[in-house]
Amino acid sequence: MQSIFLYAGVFLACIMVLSLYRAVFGPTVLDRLIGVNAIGSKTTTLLILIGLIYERVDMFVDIALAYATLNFIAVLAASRYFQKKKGLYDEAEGR
Amino acid sequence: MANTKPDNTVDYQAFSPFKPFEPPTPPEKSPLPYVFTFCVCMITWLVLSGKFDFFHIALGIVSSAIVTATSGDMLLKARRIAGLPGAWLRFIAYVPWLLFEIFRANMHVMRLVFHPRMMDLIDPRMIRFQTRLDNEMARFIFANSITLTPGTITVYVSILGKYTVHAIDRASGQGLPGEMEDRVGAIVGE
Amino acid sequence: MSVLDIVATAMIAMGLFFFLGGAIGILRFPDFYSRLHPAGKLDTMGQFAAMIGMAIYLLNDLSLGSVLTALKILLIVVFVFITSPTATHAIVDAGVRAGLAPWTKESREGRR
Amino acid sequence: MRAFALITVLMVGGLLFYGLPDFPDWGDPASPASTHLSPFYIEQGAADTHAPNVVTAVLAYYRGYDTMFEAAVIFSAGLACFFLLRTFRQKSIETRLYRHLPTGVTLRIEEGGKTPEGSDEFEPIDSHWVPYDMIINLTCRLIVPFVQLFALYVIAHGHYSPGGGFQGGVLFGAAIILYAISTDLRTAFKRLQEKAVMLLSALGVLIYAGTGVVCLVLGGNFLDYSFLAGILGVDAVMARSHGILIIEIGVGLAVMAVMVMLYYNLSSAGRHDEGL
Repeated sequence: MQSIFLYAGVFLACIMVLSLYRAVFGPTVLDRLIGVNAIGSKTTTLLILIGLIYERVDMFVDIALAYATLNFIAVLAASRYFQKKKGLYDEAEGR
Repeated sequence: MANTKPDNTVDYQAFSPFKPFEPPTPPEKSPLPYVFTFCVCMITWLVLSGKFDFFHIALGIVSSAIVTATSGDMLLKARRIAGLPGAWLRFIAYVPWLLFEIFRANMHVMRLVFHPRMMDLIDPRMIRFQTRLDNEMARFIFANSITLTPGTITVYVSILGKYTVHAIDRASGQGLPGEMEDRVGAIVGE
Repeated sequence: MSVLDIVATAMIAMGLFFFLGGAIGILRFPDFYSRLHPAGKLDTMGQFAAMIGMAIYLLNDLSLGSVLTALKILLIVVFVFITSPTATHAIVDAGVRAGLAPWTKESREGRR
Repeated sequence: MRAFALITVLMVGGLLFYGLPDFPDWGDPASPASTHLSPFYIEQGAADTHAPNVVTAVLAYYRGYDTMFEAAVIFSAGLACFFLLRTFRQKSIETRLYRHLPTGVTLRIEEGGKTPEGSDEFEPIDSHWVPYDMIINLTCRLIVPFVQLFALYVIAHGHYSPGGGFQGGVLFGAAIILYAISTDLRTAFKRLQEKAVMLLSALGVLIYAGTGVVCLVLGGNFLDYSFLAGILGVDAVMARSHGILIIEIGVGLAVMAVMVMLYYNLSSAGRHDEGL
């Protein structure tokens, strides 16, 4: 069972690299935000997988919950920031 | 070529910038929201903590009291409490149906993602419709349900209940508001 | 392997499959609005399936601690189901207010 | 002047690099820290402080001085942000929006017009308005209490799980920031005023240092919590455990207040009139 979790974790990490492409090369700021959000949701799962591998799930669950919370707040704050400070409008006009 | 022009323009008039006007009401003196918040916090604390000795339960009581004091009026307003247990039961009955719909939606999106001619299959469009739901909570559940189910994302909900929805293809947006609105309406008893 | 192990493995595999779909979807789809569909839905479903699988695996040894940990994982799932649509909605709202034009079939056919 | 600064930086950097080879290798098992210090922490930590999580024992008990000055550094970062950004002069805005509360009429006041400042009947509206969003608003109302409770749980269970004052403080501050994002800055001020934030951040550091001073007065060393046993009415080991909890609370308060202070000042450029 441990090896299954290990392979699942490695697979998840590979998928996160795929999402990283959108976060780095996304044409607009919001595309990067989507990439970051996708990486965050995968990390939450990965943290619990790591907990299962080390057989200390009770510790890693707390970290995963805190990570999910902060990920949500970060995405919300970033989207609000770009709404208000108009960082997006130049990009939108350029397209 | 589609025979009708897809409605992709954005109606900026529908986006109201301001909070809906609420005439100042006298603050409700009812202690019920605070009691409710305290109980919910205490249950959550017991699940989180997992230690049932006196010291940790005392810490939990202090923490729940702090949360109740700082944000006890956030979870719900006093006048809503009357129909609460029934609404919760109906909501729990609604969840399995929603989960099944989410599963179907995911299968649909998965088919699009892995389809080699994906670009021909998708046909994004903006859909607008007026809901008949009156309750803010019902509108909230409805909006989140739309976001979670078949190829649709709620873009905006205006104060008057006008929904703007982005649909990934023609089939996805056709069922709206439809059955889901009826089921959400049944939760709040409309 | 017990029955619970097999169920848990199947659930985790399903979750990883959905995650893979989400990752490929946000690479393949043409514009920002349509990319949100795989990002918002498939990732939520992937998290749901994988976490339920892990919670089922924890129930192998039925003690108070493992049941509470499984409950905490369920708490994360509920949290994700509330916040994920909201995050998706916040991003799409920012895009609409910034005036990003949605990609349509006509815009592609007009370009040809 | 810039050349002088560059020369200074280069010289200090060169000195540091010159001293680098004398340190033991990274992760060297034969270094003094690995042969003497770490085994002591690992063997004695749980017995001394009744904290299964050895990181907490090291951070809050054995190396309490370091952590105290970390909290002080965070406090001074908040102070620096306050002194650099906070301005009490009103910016001249061309047009302002006010809402007359009894009727709901929105007034638009052009530049130079008389503003109903200080009246209870008028509520200012952001000129770069915060878009009202029902979904975000309701979600935040639903989850803010739980995020706060989770933050308090993280602070209180620093002995058993990864966590403690810093992490819990960040989560509690994030909950308040979430509330400020979902409504607007003025509504957040109604719940947590600027003065309260300043007071709490100082109070957090004061709780930490004050615990040390109380130990000193009771005849022990600075931050030696076992001398709190007389006050708390428990034995020495449990007194250390409770002492760790007390300073975690202090650190949590300081971090929470500084997070909120940074958000208030940065999001409104120090004017505290309208934020994200």
